[in-house]
Amino acid sequence: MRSSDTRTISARDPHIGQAHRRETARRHLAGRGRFVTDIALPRMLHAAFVRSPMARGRIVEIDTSDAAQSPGVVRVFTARDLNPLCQPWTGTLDHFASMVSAPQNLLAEDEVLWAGHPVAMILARTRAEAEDACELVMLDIEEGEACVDGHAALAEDAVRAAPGLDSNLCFQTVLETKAVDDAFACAAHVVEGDFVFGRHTAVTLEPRAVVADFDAASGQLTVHHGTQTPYQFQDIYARHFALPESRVRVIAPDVGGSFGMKLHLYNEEMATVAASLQLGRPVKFVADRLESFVSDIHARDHKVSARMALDAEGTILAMDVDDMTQIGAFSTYPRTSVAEGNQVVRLMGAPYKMPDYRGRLSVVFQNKVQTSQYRAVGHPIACAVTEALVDKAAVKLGLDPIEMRARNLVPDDAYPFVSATGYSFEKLSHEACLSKLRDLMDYDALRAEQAELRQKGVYRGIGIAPFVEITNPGAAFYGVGGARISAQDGAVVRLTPSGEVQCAISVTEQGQGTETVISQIVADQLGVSPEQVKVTTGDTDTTPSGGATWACRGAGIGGETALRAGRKLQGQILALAGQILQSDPADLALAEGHVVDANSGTRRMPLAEIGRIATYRPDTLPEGADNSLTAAQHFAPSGYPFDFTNGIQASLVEVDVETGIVRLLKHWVVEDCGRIINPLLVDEQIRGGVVQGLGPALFEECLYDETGQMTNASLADYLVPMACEMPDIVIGHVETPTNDTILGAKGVGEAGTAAAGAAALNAVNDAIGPLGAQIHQTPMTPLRVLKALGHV
Amino acid sequence: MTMDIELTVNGEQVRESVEPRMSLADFLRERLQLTGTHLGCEMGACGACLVLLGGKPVHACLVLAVQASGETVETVEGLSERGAIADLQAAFHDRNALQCGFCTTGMVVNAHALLGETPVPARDEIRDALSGNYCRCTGYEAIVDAIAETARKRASDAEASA
Amino acid sequence: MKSPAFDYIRARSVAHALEAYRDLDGEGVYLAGGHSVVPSLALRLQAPAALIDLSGIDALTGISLDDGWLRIGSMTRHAEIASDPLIRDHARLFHLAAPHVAHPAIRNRGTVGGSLSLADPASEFPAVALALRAELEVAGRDGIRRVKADDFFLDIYETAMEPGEILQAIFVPPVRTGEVCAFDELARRRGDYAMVGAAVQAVVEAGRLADISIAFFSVGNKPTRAGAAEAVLRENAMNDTAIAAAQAALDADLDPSDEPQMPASVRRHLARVLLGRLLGHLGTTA
Amino acid sequence: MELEGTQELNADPQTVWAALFDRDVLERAIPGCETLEQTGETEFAATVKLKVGPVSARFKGAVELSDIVPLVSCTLSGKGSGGLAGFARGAARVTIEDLGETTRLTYSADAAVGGKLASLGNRLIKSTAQKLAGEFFADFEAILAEQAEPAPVPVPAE
Repeated sequence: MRSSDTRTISARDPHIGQAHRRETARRHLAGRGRFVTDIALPRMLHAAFVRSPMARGRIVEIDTSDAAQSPGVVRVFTARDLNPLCQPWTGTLDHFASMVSAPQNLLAEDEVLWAGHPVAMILARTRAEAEDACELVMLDIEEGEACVDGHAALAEDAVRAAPGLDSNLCFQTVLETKAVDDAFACAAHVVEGDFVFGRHTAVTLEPRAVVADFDAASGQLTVHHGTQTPYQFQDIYARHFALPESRVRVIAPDVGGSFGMKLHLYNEEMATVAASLQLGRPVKFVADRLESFVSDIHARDHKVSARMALDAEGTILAMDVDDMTQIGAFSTYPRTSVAEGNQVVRLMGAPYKMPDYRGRLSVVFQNKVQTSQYRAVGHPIACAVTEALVDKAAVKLGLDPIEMRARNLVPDDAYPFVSATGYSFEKLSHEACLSKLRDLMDYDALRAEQAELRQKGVYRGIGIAPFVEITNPGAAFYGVGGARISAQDGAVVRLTPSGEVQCAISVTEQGQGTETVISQIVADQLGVSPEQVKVTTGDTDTTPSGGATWACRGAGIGGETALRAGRKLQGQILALAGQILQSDPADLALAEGHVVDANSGTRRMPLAEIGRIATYRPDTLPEGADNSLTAAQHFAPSGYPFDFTNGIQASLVEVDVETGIVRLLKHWVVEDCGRIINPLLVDEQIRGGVVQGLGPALFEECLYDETGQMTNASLADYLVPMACEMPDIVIGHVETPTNDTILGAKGVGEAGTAAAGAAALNAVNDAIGPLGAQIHQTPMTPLRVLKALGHV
Repeated sequence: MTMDIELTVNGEQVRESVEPRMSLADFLRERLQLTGTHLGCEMGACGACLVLLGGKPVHACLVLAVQASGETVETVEGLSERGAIADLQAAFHDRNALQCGFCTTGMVVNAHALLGETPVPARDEIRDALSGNYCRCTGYEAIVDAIAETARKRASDAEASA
Repeated sequence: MKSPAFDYIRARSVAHALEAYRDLDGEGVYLAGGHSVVPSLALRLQAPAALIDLSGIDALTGISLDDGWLRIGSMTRHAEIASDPLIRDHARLFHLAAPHVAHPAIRNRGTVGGSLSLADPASEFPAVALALRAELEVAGRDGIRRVKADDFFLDIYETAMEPGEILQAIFVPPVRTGEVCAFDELARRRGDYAMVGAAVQAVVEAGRLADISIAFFSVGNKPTRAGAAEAVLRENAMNDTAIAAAQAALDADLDPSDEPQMPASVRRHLARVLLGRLLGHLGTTA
Repeated sequence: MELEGTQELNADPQTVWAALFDRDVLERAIPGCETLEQTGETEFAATVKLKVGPVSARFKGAVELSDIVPLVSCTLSGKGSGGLAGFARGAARVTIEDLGETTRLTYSADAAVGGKLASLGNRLIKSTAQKLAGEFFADFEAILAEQAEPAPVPVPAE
C-alpha cells in the first residue's frame, strides 16, 4: 500500500471486505477455550451467597454461627463485615436531569429489596461446601409489601421500592415538537394501541463469573472477570476499594456471551473482590443458573401507549407516545437504567420523515431484579410500536404494508436528515433496503401463497419492519453525564523482530470476531496477511485503555483505532526502510510481507529484515535513525454523535388459530452497516441478533407473581429460543460507509435484535387480522394469541 | 464419605476417590482439568455439558461420577485429539458456526453422535437432534449448516472411496 | 447449584435395594436414570441420606414377549423405548411417545420406570401406560404385586406404590386385531412439558370403534382417562358428529387447575382441539 | 394463589369447632407435621416436612388461629421457612355451617411461596397447594370420624 494521507479505503486493501475465518474459533472447537469458569488458582476459595427469599422485607436477624462451623468454611460475611470496605455506588448520571436512585452496597444492610438480594456471603474450599453452609444461615426477615406493578408504584400512597425515595419515579422526560397537537387535530386518520413488552433477560450460556486475587505483599489486585469492559471495571475496582489504578489488573479471557449483561456492576462481583482484599486469597464466584435469573440484569419491561396521525394519503404526520419502563429497586451502575427508555422515546418513528412527535418517558422503581442495557437497548420497543402503528394505518387506508412504508421512509437522497426526536442522520439507505428486501423475499409470490393457503384454513402472516440502529456512540452517550465510561479506544501495533505483527487493542472479543476484524484491518495497513497479525485483547495490563465492546463500537471505533495505529506503524517502517534502502519513503509501500516500490510493486526488502536490523543490528543504521517499530494510537469518534445504521426485516409466520401456537417459517434482513469488513462475521452477528429478537417476541419472559417472586427462574421454565423453533434467516446488504472515519464501518451487532420482534409481531397480526384479532403484547404466547382470537 | 471409582476417560484409565455428590461434569472439569465440558444450567436443560458415556451423548451434569464408575467416557478433548471430529470442527470453523464458544463443545459432541446414528440427517432432523442444546450467539442456522455440510462431505467421500 | 452430601449404594438386586431402603429409615431415595433425582439434588430440593442406584439390577431390564403380553423392564431407557422393535409392534404408543420426551441426550439416560414412578402429571409415559391399560409390577418387602395403570396414578407425584416399593416392569396387554393408536402433544418448544397431551388407543371393527381408551396428561394432577369421551365414542362410527360429542364430553373428564399462565378454560380448549386432531388422525389410520 | 374447598363433616358444629382448636387434631391433620407446640392460646410453633415428588423440605414456622367468631368462622394461618428452599405462608378463612345432622366446613385460602420454591415450582405449586389443603381437611374429617366412633352418630338409611 502506498504511504499517503489519503482518507479512503482502496481496492488495494486485500483483506478488508473478505470473509476471513476466526482463528480463535479453533480453540473452542477443540475444547481449549479458557473461560473464567475454568480458572483455578492455588488456595482459591469459592463464594456462595445467601439471598433474600422475599421481594421486600426488613432484616431482623442473620445468625451465621452454624454456617461458620460448617466443614470447609473459611469465612462468613454479612453487610456489617464487608460493606465498609467499599464506597457505595449510585446509578445516576448528570445528563438525565433530576433522576434519582438509592446508593447500593455489597450486601443488603437493613432491608431486602428484591427476591434474590444477597444478604450473606460464604467462603469455603469448594462451592458445594459453601452451599452447605448457606443452608445453615438463619435468616429472619420480616416481610413487607413489595412494589410489583409500575402503574401502582406511581400512586401517591404507594410503598416505596427502596428506602429514602420520595416517590417511585426514577426519571421522567418529555420530548416534543411544536406542532404535534396540531398534527393530530388535522389528521385524516389516527391509529393507536397500548403495548406491553415483557421482561426478559440475557441468559448468556456462561453465567457471570469472577476470580479476584489480591496479593497483599505487592498490593496487586488481579481480577479475572467475564466482562465486555475490563477498563471500566479497573476504574470501578480502584475507586470503590480505594486502590491505585495501576495496581488493579482486570483480565477478561474467553467470555461465554455478554450482550450488554456483563458490563454492569453486580453485588456479587464487588463482594468477591472485597472478600479477596479482606482474606488475601483468590476468591471465585460463578453464578449458577438460578442465581443468574434473580441477579443478572433483566431487560425491557415496558408499557407503551402510542398513537399515530396520518393524512388522507397515508403520510405519517406525528406520533404521540407514552412509555413506562419498570426497572427494579435501583438504577443500575454505572450506565443507569434510564438509557433504555431514553432510547425508546428517541427512536420512535426513526425511519420515517414524520415531522412531529411527542414522547413521554417515565422510569419507575419496583421490587424486582434491576433492568438495564441489553443488546439493542430500547430499539425493539421503539421499532415494534412504530411498525405496529404503521401496519394498522396501512390496514385502515387499504394500502399494502410495503407501499405504506415506501410512502413514508426518509428518501435516500434526503440526507443529512434530522428526525422529529432530534437525531441527526448522516446517510441512511431505507429505500434501497426496502427495494432489496422486496426482491430477496419475493414478496409478491409470498402474498399470493398466503391468499391461497388462507382458502385452505392455513393462517400465514408477513410482517415488515424497517429500523434505525444507534452505533459507535461518542462521549455524548455517557461521558457528558459524568460516567467514567470511555468513548475512545486505543491500540498498540508493533512489528516483531521476525517481521510479524502484534496488535494490542482495548476493544474485546466475546465471539463476534473482533480480533479477526482487527487483524484484517491491521494486515491491510502493513501489507501482511491477517494470520500474521496476532491480536491481544481483554487485559488492562497489556492493552491500552479504551471503552471496549458495547453499543456496537468494536468494528467502527476499534477498527478505526487499529487502522490509524497500523498507518502510524506503516509510516515508521517506511521511514526506517527509506533510510536502510536510501530511498524516499514516499516511493515505498508495504505489500505481501515486503517493502516494495510504490509504483512498480517490485520487492525491495522483507519486513523480517526490517525487524531483524532494527532489533539486533541497530548499530548498522545511519546515525540518528529511529528504530522504533511500535506505534500507539487512540481514537475517539468526532463529527456525528452516533453512527446510525439502518435496515429492514421481514418475518413469515404461520399461526395455528386453534392452539395459538406461532411457527416461524422464515426471516429476511437487509442491512446497511457501512463498510463491511468481514461479511461472514456480519451475517452471523445479524442471525444471532435476529434470534435474540425473536426469543422475547415469542418465548422469553421473566414471570412474577403478585408478591414479586419470579416464578420461572430456571431453564426448564424460562423459554429461550432453541434450534427447532428458529427459522432460517436470509440476509442482504446495502453498503453506505460513514464519512466520519477512514474505515467507514458502522456497527452491526444490534441490528438483528432491533427489528426482529417487530417483524414477528406484525406477521402474527397479519395472520390473525382477517379473523378480527390483534395482539399487542410480547411474548406472543399461545394463551395471548388465543385470547386475541377470542377463544378465551 | 468418599468412594473409589475407576473409569476410562478419553482412552485413559482413571482412578479417583470422590464424594458421591460430585457430578460427572465437576469430576471431569475439576479433577481431570477437562474444562471443555461446560456447565450452563446444571439441570439438563442447556446441553453445554454433553459427553459420550458408553458412546452415547449424556448430560455430564445429570450423571454422578460414582455412576460412571466402570464406564467409558469421552469428552470433546478426547474426540478432538484422536481426530474423530476433525471434519466437523473444520466445517464449524469454515461456517463460523460458533461465537462465544461456550455451547460449542456440547454441540460438537452431539453432532458427532448424531452423524454416527444418522449419517445424512435432514435439516429438521439436525434441528431436532439439537433441540436440547442452547446457543445464545449464533441463531443456530450456521450450526445446522455445518453439520449438514459435514454429513454431505462424509457421504460423498464414502461414495468416492466405494 | 451443588448437591448436598449423601451416600451412594449400588444395589445388586431388588432384595438388596429393598433392604437398603429399609435400613435408611425413610431417608433413602432410589436412583433410576437419575434425570429427575439428580437435578432436584443439585437444586437442593431434597436431601436424602443416601441414593440407592437401581441401574445395575438385571431383573429390572429387558424387553420380552410372554404369552402375548409385552414385558418392559423398568430400567429400559427412553431411547430404547423409541427404537426397540418389540415395543414398536406391541406397545406402539410408547414408541410414538418416546421422541416427545425431553431431548435426545436425556432419552439416553432416562428410564421408563423412573418416569412412571415419579408420576409427574406432565409426563408422557404415565398417560401411555393408562391408554395401553398396562399393568405395573411392583416389588415390596411383602412380595410382588401387579397394579393396573388405572389404579396406579393417584395424584400429583403420587402413585399406588408404598414408600420403598420398586417398579420392576410394565406389562402391556396383547395386541388386538384392528388396533390403532395416536399420540400427540401441544408444547411451546420441542421437548418442553406439554400444555396438553394425549394418547389414544382404539380397536376398529367394521368401521366402528369396538373399543377406545384415551389418556390425557398435563391436564390436572395426574394422567387422566377420558372416560366420558370414551363412552361417547365406543361402539360408534367415527365421524365429525361423534368427534364433536367426544370433545364436548371432555368437560366432565378433565379437571385442570387454574393458573395465571394457563387458565383451566384454555387447557380445556386445547384438550378438545388435541382430541379432535388425534381422533381425526385415528380415522385416517383405521 | 387462591384455593377454595368445601367439606361435609359427620359431626356437630361444636365438635368441629373444638377440633379446629385442638393441638392434637391439628398436629395429625397438617400434612407432614412433625411437631406442633402450643405457644399461646391460639398459637403454635410447627415443624413440617413436605414431600411432593422431587421436593422434600423441612419447614419451621408458626400456626395461628385468629379473627375468631365462635362456632361460625376463624382464620387459620401458617407460615414457615424452609431454608434455601424458600418460604411458604397461607391463611385460610374457615367457615362452619350447621346442616342439622352434619356440618359443612368451607375454606377460602390465600397462599404464597417465596424463594426457590416460587422460582422453580411454578408448574406445580398450585396443584400441590390444593392437594395439601385437601389432605388437611380430609385428615381433619377422618380424625373427627374416629373421635365420633365411641358415640355413633345416627346414619341415615339409604
